[in-house]
Amino acid sequence: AGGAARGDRLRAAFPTSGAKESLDPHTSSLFVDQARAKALFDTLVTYGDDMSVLPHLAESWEPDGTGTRWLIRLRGARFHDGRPVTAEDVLYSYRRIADPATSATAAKQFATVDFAASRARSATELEIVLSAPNFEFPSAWGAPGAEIVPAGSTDFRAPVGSGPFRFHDFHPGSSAVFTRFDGHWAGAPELAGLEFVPVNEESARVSALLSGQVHYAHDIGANAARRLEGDQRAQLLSAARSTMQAVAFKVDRPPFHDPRVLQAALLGVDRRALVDVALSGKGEVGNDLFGKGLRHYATEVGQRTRDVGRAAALLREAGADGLQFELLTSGADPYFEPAATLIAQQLGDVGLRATPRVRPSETYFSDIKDQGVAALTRTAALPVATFLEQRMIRGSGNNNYTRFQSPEFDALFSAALATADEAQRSRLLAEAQQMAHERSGLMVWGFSNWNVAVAPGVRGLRAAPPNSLDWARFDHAVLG
Amino acid sequence: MTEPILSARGLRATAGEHVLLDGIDLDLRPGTALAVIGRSGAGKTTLGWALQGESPPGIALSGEVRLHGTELLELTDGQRRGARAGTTSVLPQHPAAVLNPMRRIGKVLRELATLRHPRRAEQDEAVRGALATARLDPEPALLRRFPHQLSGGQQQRVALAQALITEPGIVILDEPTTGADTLTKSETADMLEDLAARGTALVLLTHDLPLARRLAHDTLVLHEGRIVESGPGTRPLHAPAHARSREILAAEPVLTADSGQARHRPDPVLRAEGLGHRAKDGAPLLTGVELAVRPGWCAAIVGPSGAGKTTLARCLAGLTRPDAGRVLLGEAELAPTARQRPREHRRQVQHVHQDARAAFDPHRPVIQQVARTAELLRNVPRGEALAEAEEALADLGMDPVQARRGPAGLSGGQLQRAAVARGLLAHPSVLICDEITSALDVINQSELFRALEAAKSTLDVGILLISHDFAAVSELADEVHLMQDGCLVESATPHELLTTPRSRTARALVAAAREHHQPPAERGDPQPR
Amino acid sequence: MKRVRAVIAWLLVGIPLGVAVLGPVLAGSTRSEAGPLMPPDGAHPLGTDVLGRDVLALVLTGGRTVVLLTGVALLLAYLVSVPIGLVLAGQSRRWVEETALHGLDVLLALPGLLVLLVLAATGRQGAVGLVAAVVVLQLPAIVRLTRSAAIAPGCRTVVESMVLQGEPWWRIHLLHTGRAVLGPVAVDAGSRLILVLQLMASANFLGLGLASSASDWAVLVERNREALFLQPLAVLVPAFLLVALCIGINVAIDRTVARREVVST
Amino acid sequence: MLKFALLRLSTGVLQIAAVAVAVHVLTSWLPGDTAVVVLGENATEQQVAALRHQLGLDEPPAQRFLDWIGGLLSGDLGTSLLTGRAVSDEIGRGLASTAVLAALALAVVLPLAALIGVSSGVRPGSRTDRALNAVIVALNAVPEFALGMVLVALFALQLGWLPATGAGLSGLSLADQPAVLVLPVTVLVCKQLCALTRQVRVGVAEATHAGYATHLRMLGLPERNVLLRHVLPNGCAPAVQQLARTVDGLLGGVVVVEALFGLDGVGSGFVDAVKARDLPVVQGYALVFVLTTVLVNIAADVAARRLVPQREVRA
Ligand SMILES: Nc1ncnc2c1ncn2[C@@H]1O[C@H](COP(=O)(O)OP(=O)(O)OP(=O)(O)O)[C@@H](O)[C@H]1O
Ligand SMILES: Nc1ncnc2c1ncn2[C@@H]1O[C@H](COP(=O)(O)OP(=O)(O)OP(=O)(O)O)[C@@H](O)[C@H]1O
Ligand SMILES: [Mg+2]
Ligand SMILES: [Mg+2]
Repeated sequence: AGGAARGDRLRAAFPTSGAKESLDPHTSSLFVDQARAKALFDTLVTYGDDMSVLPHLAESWEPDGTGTRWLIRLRGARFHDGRPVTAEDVLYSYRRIADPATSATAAKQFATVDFAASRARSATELEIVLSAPNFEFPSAWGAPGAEIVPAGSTDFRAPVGSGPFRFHDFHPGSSAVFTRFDGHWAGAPELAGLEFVPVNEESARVSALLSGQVHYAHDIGANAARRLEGDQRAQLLSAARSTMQAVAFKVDRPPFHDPRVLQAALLGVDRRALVDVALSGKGEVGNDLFGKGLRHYATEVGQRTRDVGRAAALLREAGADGLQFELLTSGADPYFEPAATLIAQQLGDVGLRATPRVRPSETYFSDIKDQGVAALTRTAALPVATFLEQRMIRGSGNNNYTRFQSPEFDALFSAALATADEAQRSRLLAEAQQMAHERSGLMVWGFSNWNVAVAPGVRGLRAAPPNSLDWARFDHAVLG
Repeated sequence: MTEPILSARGLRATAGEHVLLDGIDLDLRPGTALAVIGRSGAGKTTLGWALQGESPPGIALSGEVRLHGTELLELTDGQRRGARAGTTSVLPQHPAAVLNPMRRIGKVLRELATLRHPRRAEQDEAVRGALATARLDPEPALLRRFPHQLSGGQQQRVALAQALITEPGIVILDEPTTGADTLTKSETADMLEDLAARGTALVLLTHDLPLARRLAHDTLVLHEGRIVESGPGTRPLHAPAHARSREILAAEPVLTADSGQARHRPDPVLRAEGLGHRAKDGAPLLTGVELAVRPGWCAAIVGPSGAGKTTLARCLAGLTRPDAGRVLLGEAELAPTARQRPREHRRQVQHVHQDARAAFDPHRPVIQQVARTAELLRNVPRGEALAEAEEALADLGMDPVQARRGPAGLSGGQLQRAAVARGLLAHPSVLICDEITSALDVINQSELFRALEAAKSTLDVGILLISHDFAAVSELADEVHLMQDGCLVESATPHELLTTPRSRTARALVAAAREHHQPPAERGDPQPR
Repeated sequence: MKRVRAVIAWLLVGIPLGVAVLGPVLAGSTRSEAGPLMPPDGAHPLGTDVLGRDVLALVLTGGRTVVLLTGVALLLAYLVSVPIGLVLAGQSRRWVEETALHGLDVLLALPGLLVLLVLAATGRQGAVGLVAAVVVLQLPAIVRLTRSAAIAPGCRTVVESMVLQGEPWWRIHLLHTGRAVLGPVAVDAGSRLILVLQLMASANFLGLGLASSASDWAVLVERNREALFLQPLAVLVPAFLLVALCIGINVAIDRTVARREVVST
Repeated sequence: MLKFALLRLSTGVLQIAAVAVAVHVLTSWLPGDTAVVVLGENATEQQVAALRHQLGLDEPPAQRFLDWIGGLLSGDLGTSLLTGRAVSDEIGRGLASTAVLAALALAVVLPLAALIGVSSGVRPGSRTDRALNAVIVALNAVPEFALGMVLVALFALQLGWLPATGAGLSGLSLADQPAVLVLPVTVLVCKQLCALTRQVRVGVAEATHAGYATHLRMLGLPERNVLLRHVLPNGCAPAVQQLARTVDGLLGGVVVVEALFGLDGVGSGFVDAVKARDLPVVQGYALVFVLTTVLVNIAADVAARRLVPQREVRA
């Protein structure tokens, strides 16, 4: 098929999940899945670096006044097999995503779509109807796992998409090879081919890059990044503030159901020191809110800083001096364990005895949904509203790790979604965030950078946070 | 006279304070046999090592040993080996210890044959030849056996075959005939005579005076590490000048069996009924053996090497599990293996192993190991047990100082006596003695017999004596059984056996024994033939 | 020359052991108070580790657990397994021996990782659990080794003499034969020490045994692995101490075994 | 012989069954199941329940075990919960690359261990002995990852002689690019050499003074023959067991090396399967492990019996 000259093929090393992989864009969960999906498929919209929505397959869109009916116009794109991308394909894709049987990653974001009422108006125009007003709905179209597949697709062993690269070869657990799709609507990529090479261990990715075996190494930790900074054989692309690093204190159970204990914990942590040590200084201090630097982030909320005296006083007041608890952590993120160690040490100063407890990484994020009282978590860049909806709102299926529940907050959030005016909506969301800042139990201590290393000759790649358009985007890459 | 090929001057061996050899001077010429005799512990084995420039660990050599003009003691291990290669070889006193337990004997013989013969066919030929020379039947099945599948005498002859297969110019033979029956012994003597006649120099370290008389061109008498007498031919053995030599000759047993008064036969303590045992490959080693051991009475078993004597002894002692039949102690049936026998049964049936060196733990002083028997089987407190052991060893002519050493520090004969003492300390009802005189000098031997006599009469011990030595048998035994191919074929009193042997085998064995004990005429300064 | 060699051998064991025993007294604070992976300077003579802790202080405090935990685990493992191996070798009943061996093979075939993960996940996470797991995982290998080393000495003639002498079974098969297998067993212990050290260090990262922030040498090495090229001292110093300990102990074992050999022949 | 074979076969079956049960129980004690792992962070409870049903995880564990055993009896290892492909395919690939690695490592370790073991065992305490010993102990004691990373930094990154990783290669394709294997095999060899060499060494040290060795030297057998035909085999009874452990270790204990060099093999495959709670695949690997262990142990036992022939006469 492609027959791309090997010299013109970019080899990108990603950690993968071994045999579990598939090329089904809707069920993919890892970064490598998303990167491959991005190469093979397109979404209606994509995210800018601040998670604002940018047109992609969709040329334009507009809501009605209530925010429940959206009209979308597609551009004239084609699938790899030459068929045009039509409104029916979009509807099919979204239906498939929303179908519980698919277990799609983005299912939640399409839960309020009324598919019976939604329809294709023409080949390039469709109308989506929601059961509740949502002026942030376009965010859903750019979410990871919201790719458009040809109507009727069920088998993704050799998938057909509309993305800049077409499928050439792939077996789960080994390399995926794609070739240039000359008919891509945004122009054909420069590269003749693209190969995703599975390399799980960070040091192996670094070695492979430094020795020229791959051109691109995804997911480089802070320490390895420091090593690469001084190395001529690699250029480091570091996207600031890409991942929120936090501790989720469960506020529905003792001891953190007591606001004073929670406050003490929040005040007892030295966020600066955490960033300096756990992130090697390669990150930014957090303010217990998700999304620093993103659209709708509540910049006006005052920065919380360490106050050992007040924290200790609060603890005494609550009669919880010397309180012991387990701080769950795991190897799921490289920053968890150093952070947990430091946090335990810092909380010790205010009279909270936290014991880091390592849990199996593979089930970590489902375990901490209801186990324990405090756990390290992290979230990659997402639109702020999406985050709030998934992590703060009461309701089944949410990953509300802190178990924060507040009718007030929910009302505020619904009101924000139902507000057409962008500025007004932003204000309401900020109010909700202010509330979360006080009570949600999420202690965001920092934002880590997202590092990618690229071979020196490679051009056309820039640092961008995961989930944004330019992250893992190879259609403009050129091998030097 | 030809030049000596091996000569020693002022050869001395010491183990710390102890002087094991002192000022040994000797010459060995091709085609001659040098007999070294001396009491047990005199240093014969040590001399055998020293003549090759070697010494057991812990023993230091000084002086000179020249092999074809090369001074051996000045060389490094490797050089010495090079100098010796193909020139000297040795038959050790304890062949079991020098046979690799994991290699089939044929393989090792062939390996040694390659030293002389590069071609396969020649090697096969050499192996066969060496076995025949050593009086072993060179059948393929034998070649495929492991050393433990051979009888004591067979092991000795395999070691002999190993020593001869490289066709060396000098062969050092340490007690070459101890494991052999009388017939084989005389055949071996013929063979050695022949070997010397063809130009090989022999060093014969032995207690067997008739053998020495038969072969020696030169004789040395060793006592406590010194040469007390030496002479050409067998003169020291006929006309001893030195008191020590005379002592030895005086104790030499003679093959007489006084018809004696037929003693009353007591009721047996130990009875074997229909005892049978097969080798793993199914070959019958023992078949239907019926035997009784009576208190205060000595039953001897004689027979050709490989007849199954040791196997029978082991079955009785519970060291080999018989496949058929049973062993009765009084009225009680004994468990088939010693492990299953209660302590009291173990006390009553004691066994002295054919290979004395292997029967001791190399890490503990011999005296302690001897005393353990009294301690464990008769519940004697440790101190008393040690005293008893010392006494028992002294009865057998052993110095308690020696017995406080580990087994490595004792000579073969010393260990053999310690092993007997160990068995006697149990005050057993039955003592099974498997070749207990093979390493003893004639004086020790008579001491040992006295001790056994005493045990017989005072402790009422029933003795089962397995021996190739008709002199010993005639002296000690009350009845003799002849064993052949795993069966007891003939029973008689010693007198009857020596005078009127019935079976062919018996006749042959007795004839060979008589011939052996017939002192040949003195030979003077012999001419190398 | 001989003296020098002995001194080197003892230094190899002595330095790590000395640091392990005396270090905690001399050590400063092991809190993270500086930047991570700083090169050596006045305040931190060996620099800092990934958690911004003083490497010198960590190294000084980190020997105790290594020595204790591995020591206890190894000791227990051999105390349990060697007698089992000897008993099996001394068995006259073949079926007992075979059954036990085949049962142990099952344990041997059981993936150790799975066992450790289960222990970690089911809350038996303390040092006791880890030591127990290590003992159980090492057991079959030691038993097999001991048994196979004991077979030949167990059927020597001297054993028969001892049986006839009425020596109790345990004296023959545990003491007498046990002495004969000491060489292989001691040698095995030397190499198993390394195995156990590394097994325990990696278990800590599965959430078993020590916390992954503990100032244990083996844990430090693992913890700082990504810093191998950034702040090599954080890896190399504890690794050096461990390597020295291993070499020292193995050399000591060799010397003792060699001495025994000379005595016994 | 036939009886022995049958007996061995039946115990082998029992052993496999025991391991299978143990693995099943152990895995079921791990938190979470495949559904949770597959769906990951953002799954809803309904989704998890649906997937569980779809995969049959809502059936009782005993029932699932019996199903698996039933399949096994008809030669079917089952299908992966994760990928829905046959377990034999899933593990086959990893097994192939591990087999290549392990075979190569073993091919290096065996002669090297014999060589070093003999040359240091004949003269224990000599300079060569001490030097060799310190080196192999040190190589073993240095953490695998450090050894690997230093080797990569030196030979791949600095000198450029060898590829740094096997990224993108797998299975038998490894054999086509032998250069890729040099560094991983080196690390494996360094790890496995120590224990075996030292057992050979101590065995040789003991056997070299044995009566038969001394005697054969006296008879003029060249030292080389004495060492290779008599001392080495006789000193090897414990080393044979150690060799068996080395084979086990090479098959199951290569996780770090595989990770370091980006190879996929049994080690990482097993870890992945456990992480995914993919029980059929875990069982598949366990089956591989138990089969190797049993086979390797039979071999070791037979060898050991051959090495101690006098055992047959023991009463
Ligand atoms: N390592 C040692 N330390 C002290 N004395 C020893 C040592 N080895 C042997 N001896 C003593 O040296 C003497 C000579 O022993 P050797 O084996 O040469 O005697 P032998 O003449 O062969 O005796 P036998 O006829 O009994 O075999 C013996 O008295 C023995 O006790
Ligand atoms: N395991 C075995 N397999 C086969 N044959 C064996 C085995 N053990 C012993 N034999 C044979 O059994 C026969 C009897 O051996 P045994 O040791 O009882 O002889 P013996 O009469 O004591 O001889 P010797 O006087 O030489 O000591 C010998 O021919 C020997 O080769
Ligand atoms: Mg002697
Ligand atoms: Mg015999």
